[in-house]
Amino acid sequence: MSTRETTTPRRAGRAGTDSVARKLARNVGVPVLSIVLLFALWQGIVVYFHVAPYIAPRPRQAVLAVTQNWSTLWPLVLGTIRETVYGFIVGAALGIGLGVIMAKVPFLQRLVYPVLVLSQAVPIIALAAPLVLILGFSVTPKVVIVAWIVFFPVTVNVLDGLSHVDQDLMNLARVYGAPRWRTFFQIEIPATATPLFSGLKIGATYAVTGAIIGELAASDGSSLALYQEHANTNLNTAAVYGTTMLMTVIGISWFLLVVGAEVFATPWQRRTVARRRWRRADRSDEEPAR
Amino acid sequence: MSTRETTTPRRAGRAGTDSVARKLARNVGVPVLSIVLLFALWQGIVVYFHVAPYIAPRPRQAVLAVTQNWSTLWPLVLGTIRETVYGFIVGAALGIGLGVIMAKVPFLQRLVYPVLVLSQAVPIIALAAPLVLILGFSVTPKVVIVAWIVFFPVTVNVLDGLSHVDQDLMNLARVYGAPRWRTFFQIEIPATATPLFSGLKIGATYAVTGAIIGELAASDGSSLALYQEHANTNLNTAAVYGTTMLMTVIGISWFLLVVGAEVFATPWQRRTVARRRWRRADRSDEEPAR
Amino acid sequence: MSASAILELRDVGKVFGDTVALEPTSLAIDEGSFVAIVGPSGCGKSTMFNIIAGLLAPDGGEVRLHDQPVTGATGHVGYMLQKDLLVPWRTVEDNITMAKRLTGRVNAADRSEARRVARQYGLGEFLRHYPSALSGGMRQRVAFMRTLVTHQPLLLLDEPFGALDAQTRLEMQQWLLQVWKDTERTVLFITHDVDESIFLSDRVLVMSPRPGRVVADITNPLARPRTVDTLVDPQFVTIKGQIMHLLHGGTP
Amino acid sequence: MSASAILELRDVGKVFGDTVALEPTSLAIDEGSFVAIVGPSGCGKSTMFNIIAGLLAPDGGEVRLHDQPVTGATGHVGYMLQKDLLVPWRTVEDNITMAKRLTGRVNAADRSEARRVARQYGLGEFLRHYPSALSGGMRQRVAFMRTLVTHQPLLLLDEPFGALDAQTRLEMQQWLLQVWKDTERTVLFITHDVDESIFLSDRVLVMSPRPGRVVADITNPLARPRTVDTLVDPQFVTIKGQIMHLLHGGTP
Amino acid sequence: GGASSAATTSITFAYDFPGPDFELTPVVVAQDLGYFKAAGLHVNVSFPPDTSSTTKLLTTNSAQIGFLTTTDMGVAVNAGAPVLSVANYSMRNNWALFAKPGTKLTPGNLTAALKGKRIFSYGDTWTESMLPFVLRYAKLKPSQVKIVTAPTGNDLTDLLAGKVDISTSTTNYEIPGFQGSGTKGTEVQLLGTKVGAPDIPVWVYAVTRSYAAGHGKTVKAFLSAVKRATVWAAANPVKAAADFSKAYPKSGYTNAYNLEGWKLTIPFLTNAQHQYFTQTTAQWTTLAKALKSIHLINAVPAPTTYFTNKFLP
Ligand SMILES: Nc1ncnc2c1ncn2[C@@H]1O[C@H](COP(=O)(O)OP(=O)(O)OP(=O)(O)O)[C@@H](O)[C@H]1O
Ligand SMILES: Nc1ncnc2c1ncn2[C@@H]1O[C@H](COP(=O)(O)OP(=O)(O)OP(=O)(O)O)[C@@H](O)[C@H]1O
Ligand SMILES: [Mg+2]
Ligand SMILES: [Mg+2]
Repeated sequence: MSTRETTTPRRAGRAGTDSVARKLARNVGVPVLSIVLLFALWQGIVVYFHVAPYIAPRPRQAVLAVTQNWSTLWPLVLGTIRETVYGFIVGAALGIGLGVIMAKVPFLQRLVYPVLVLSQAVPIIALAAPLVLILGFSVTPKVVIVAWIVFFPVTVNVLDGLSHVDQDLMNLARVYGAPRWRTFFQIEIPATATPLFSGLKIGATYAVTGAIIGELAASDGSSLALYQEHANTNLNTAAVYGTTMLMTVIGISWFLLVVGAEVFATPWQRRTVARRRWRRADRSDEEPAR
Repeated sequence: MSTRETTTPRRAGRAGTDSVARKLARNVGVPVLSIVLLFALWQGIVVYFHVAPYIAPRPRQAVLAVTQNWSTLWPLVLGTIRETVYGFIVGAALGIGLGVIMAKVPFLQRLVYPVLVLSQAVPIIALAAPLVLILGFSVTPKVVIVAWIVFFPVTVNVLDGLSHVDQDLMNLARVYGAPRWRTFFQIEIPATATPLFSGLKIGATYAVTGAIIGELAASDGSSLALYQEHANTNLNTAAVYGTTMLMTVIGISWFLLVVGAEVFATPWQRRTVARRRWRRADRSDEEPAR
Repeated sequence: MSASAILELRDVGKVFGDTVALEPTSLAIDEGSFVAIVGPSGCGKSTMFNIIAGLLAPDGGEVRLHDQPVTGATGHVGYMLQKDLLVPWRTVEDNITMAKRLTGRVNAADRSEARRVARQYGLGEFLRHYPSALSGGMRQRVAFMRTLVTHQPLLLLDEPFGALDAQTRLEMQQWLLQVWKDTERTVLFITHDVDESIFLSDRVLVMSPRPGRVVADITNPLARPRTVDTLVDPQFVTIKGQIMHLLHGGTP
Repeated sequence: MSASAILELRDVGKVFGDTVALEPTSLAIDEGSFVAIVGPSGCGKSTMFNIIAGLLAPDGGEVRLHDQPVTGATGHVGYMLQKDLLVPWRTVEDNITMAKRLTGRVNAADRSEARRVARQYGLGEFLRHYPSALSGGMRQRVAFMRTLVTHQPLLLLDEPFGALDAQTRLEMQQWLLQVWKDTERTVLFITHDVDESIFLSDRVLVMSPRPGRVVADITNPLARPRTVDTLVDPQFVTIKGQIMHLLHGGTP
Repeated sequence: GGASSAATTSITFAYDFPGPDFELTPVVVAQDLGYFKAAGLHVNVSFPPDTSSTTKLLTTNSAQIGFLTTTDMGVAVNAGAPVLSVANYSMRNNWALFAKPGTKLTPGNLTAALKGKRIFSYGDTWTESMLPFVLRYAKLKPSQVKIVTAPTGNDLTDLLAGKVDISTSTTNYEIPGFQGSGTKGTEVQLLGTKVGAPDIPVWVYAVTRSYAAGHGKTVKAFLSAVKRATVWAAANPVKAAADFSKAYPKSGYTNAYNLEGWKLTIPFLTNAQHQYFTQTTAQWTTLAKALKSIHLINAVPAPTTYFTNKFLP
């Protein structure tokens, strides 16, 4: 048996490994191109159908509405980021915790799982108002809503990951005489890294939506959602579209940050050789530098 | 090598296969128990903290608010179901179509994928009003919003499924001289059934939320979301909680229906022997009935 | 070429980038014979099969079947791999008729033949079972039946028993010889197991890697039917020694 | 029992539900010996290993190591399976020191030993590689080194080369014999491959299934070091015939 | 106006809120009593996706006649939308501050009642243009109160639950809600006009300028039918509310709520001279100045930019 997975040839053979330039073009160039095309489409529609500016702005106007009011918007953006990040962290922690507990206590898993699915079927907008009533106008209800959205994919994936850790590997750890907690941290946790990050990425994509729903339901002072609401009331559609873009950018940035964290945390997925580490002290018998 | 996956023993051995009664208890009894516990918790909190009825009702009141107004609510529920189902079908079809196209045309995949991720990072509530302005007040904007939510997990999973079809199996079909379209329907589609259904189940869970957001933005005078909104203005919290429960039940029912469809459509996942088929005519040389 | 040759390769070779997977090779296979191919990993065995099956276009040369050129064309050989490639969503019966389903309609005659073959070779009880309910050996047997009912006179078997344990493997080998005798097909059989190659074949082709080529063509005179005792037959041991030396050199 | 026995089983047996996985078995293994165990699938070989390793509690009887009872206790043998069980998120070096990491801190001495062993057995170049970059044979070698550095005097190897192709397998067998000679461990080696069991061992235990029990205890007189020629040695062929008959009966 | 013998004209009337409520009563009554039909009209009612999209429906010709707050008008004109107010719906300002039963909220203690307190706002333009008048009256800087905004919240629940100290709304929406809550006592209310807010109309009927130019007859016919209905509904509140409840049985509102709301709307429909519908230059000037002072619009245009009375019945 060879180490290749496929015995018979693939229809479309790929010639060798790609150069760095090609990789960059594929991973950055193509997404940028697709976003440019999207903007071009938008511009085309607005111009072609003579859409009035208070119905829908041109891309340039939407962007200007953001850049020209950046000093006003920046603190609001920070607020939304704060809610998103707090909520994400709470949701991720809750998701991991629940996932671990459910994986370890099968009865609890069967008991809690239906409630979790239920929690996601509840329309989140119907939930915002009661939450504000209970938690007040602070940052808390927004954090709860974001966490509510984020925890679920994380729990499901952590549970799934932990349930699929190789039993033989777990038994091997027992043969070594490893205590349970070491096995958990040294084997179960890293073995769950990939599904965990998948869950986190899904959560990250939707986290900002949660923060915005929360902001609409209750804002203490100003917020990005409120700014948009006001812009909408004022028929300032450029600002409405601009803030929507801003929200999307926050969401995508957070998503990309999680992707970055994954790349950093799971180097074995992409590399064949480990990076040099900082720890050097104990490398006394290392081969001399080449 | 044995057919068991694990060579070394599992910590918690399971004694034989379960009886039908046990299975029923696990798959129906435990979820019911957990929902009963949830209601008990709700009742306990409301009673213990003397929560005023306009802040939060007791479970009984919420249920009564639904049952006593059933004749009013029923047509609204039907409306929400219709939007959910139409949107789900459109979203699923779009998701499958996009997944297939992206799997078959790698360049399109790279071009479109970022836009799809982007589409999910857009706060859906910020999107509802512009959609209504473009699409009018028909059922269409609701369908679009539901589809917007549903298509993404379907696309991602179909793409993933199609990308992981065993290349050797595809090549075997070529050796037989099979045309591409037959290979697609006989091999690629069924091989993608499991991830497809995962995507559909995720979509089903969130579909009702989409319909509710759509109803809030585009109503023609009556809808479940508006009924709730007005009950809220009325300070009729029993009806607010009742309708939330109703929405959740619609969501869960749709989810369970998709689960049911999966069980029906993928019998090989659960059975060792196929059910008897209707087609009998050509079974002339079948063994005599035992 | 021999008048009775079913398959002929004429200077067929394949290069992938820098790797010469298969040097230009010429070969003739007699109709009805059982030819085993052994060789270390990466010596181009599967590449040769893929070329014969029409999955890969050779860099040069020609593949001839029944004296007709078939280079690059599919649909004229039976093919089976180490992976059984049964589809989990079809019953045993429907897996056996898979080739027909992929190229047209499965009719009553096809189904009836599938059932007949399955019963004949000990899987009659499992016709309506899904593959997941079968053991590894049973799955390989179903995969082989699926290959049989295509009625192709030439069967390419690429390490079909590589994933089975020794006991099951021996049973499958004996079963395969039985089926081969019954159905009078021509078999090309890739294996890494020298015992297996000798136990089954009329002729063993030994290959060497980089560049992949046939370094020996050994006629196997062992009498049929073959039993467990064949494995300790002096003739067997002699051929084995010969092949082992070709593969592993004099001393390791 | 022999004075030099490192391991002793006294009436150790195991029943799973209706299946007698292992009949009460008694056994003594000499220190420094290489004992192979062959037997068909399901005859209780892995069950026996799991009992010795302490993963399974036997239904009765006792496991004694160095004349101390260790029944049901873990942490006193080296253990290796057909699956290499390398963790993909650790480098080769860190995989080798895995046992230490699972039971305490990995110190400089551990790392330095891991590097020494890896270099000695031809993996010095790959210390900072992740397992995904290695071939199957290299992975099994890393898995074996991981077992070695636990410094357990008794190694249980359960079909360690079952997933390798014949060529790599032969190389690994020779490599294993070399390591065994260097490190003077006691090895219990499960295999389905009769050739392998004879090629490696001083003694072959043949088991039969349902109920699982040891049906023959064959001393292997073949001289060491062993080479490819050993496989065609008349003594080898005789023992092989003997075992084949025990496993597959007179005629198939 | 009067019944035309010509064929029926079909128009769409866009409300100011995503769903129907009792302020729609005149239109419902006009429909139900056949006033529209008599005027040669067939009127469809549509609801905007959010409270600020009615203007967009008008300018995209998705609707021909719209129901707007006067602040929406001010903002729309400022944004360049060619809309024109053709009649007042109400003649006076019923926007008010509310507090929990048992608390004190009078012009005299306003400063004490507001200072450092949490004031609820839906984030609507009306509240935002009225609050400055109230704060000025109370001699408070905006930083001395805490305004919390919840566009999708409910002021009354938050007030009763103690999450805010003061809520803001119009009396006709606030009081029926309070009565439905089952809370004992009377909700404390203080009309904005008593503490510095100008007494100007809150809602108007509006069309686009081009529609006004081309379909003056239709506009006039609509207004005359609606005026008949308004007068009738003011005189027969019980029947009118029943009419509304019948027309929108699935709205989620109780008939009691609709009736109470409509009753509370009636006093504000006319001015001191018992006039309906008539707009004044002063009302628009006052409004424009208020909007300018909170920077919602950048210039105070001529009052005629906003309105015309020439279609009044
Ligand atoms: N599609 C391909 N692209 C690039 N190189 C290939 C491809 N297919 C095979 N090769 C290379 O060609 C050589 C021969 O491969 P082939 O699969 O024919 O070997 P094999 O004899 O079947 O080996 P094994 O016993 O492991 O199955 C190998 O070096 C392999 O890496
Ligand atoms: N945890 C378990 N629960 C129930 N039955 C088991 C369990 N482990 C093993 N068995 C059964 O016990 C018997 C012996 O199993 P064991 O794994 O020891 O066989 P083996 O000789 O190692 O087989 P193989 O060669 O396939 O690895 C088999 O019939 C198996 O199905
Ligand atoms: Mg191969
Ligand atoms: Mg085993």
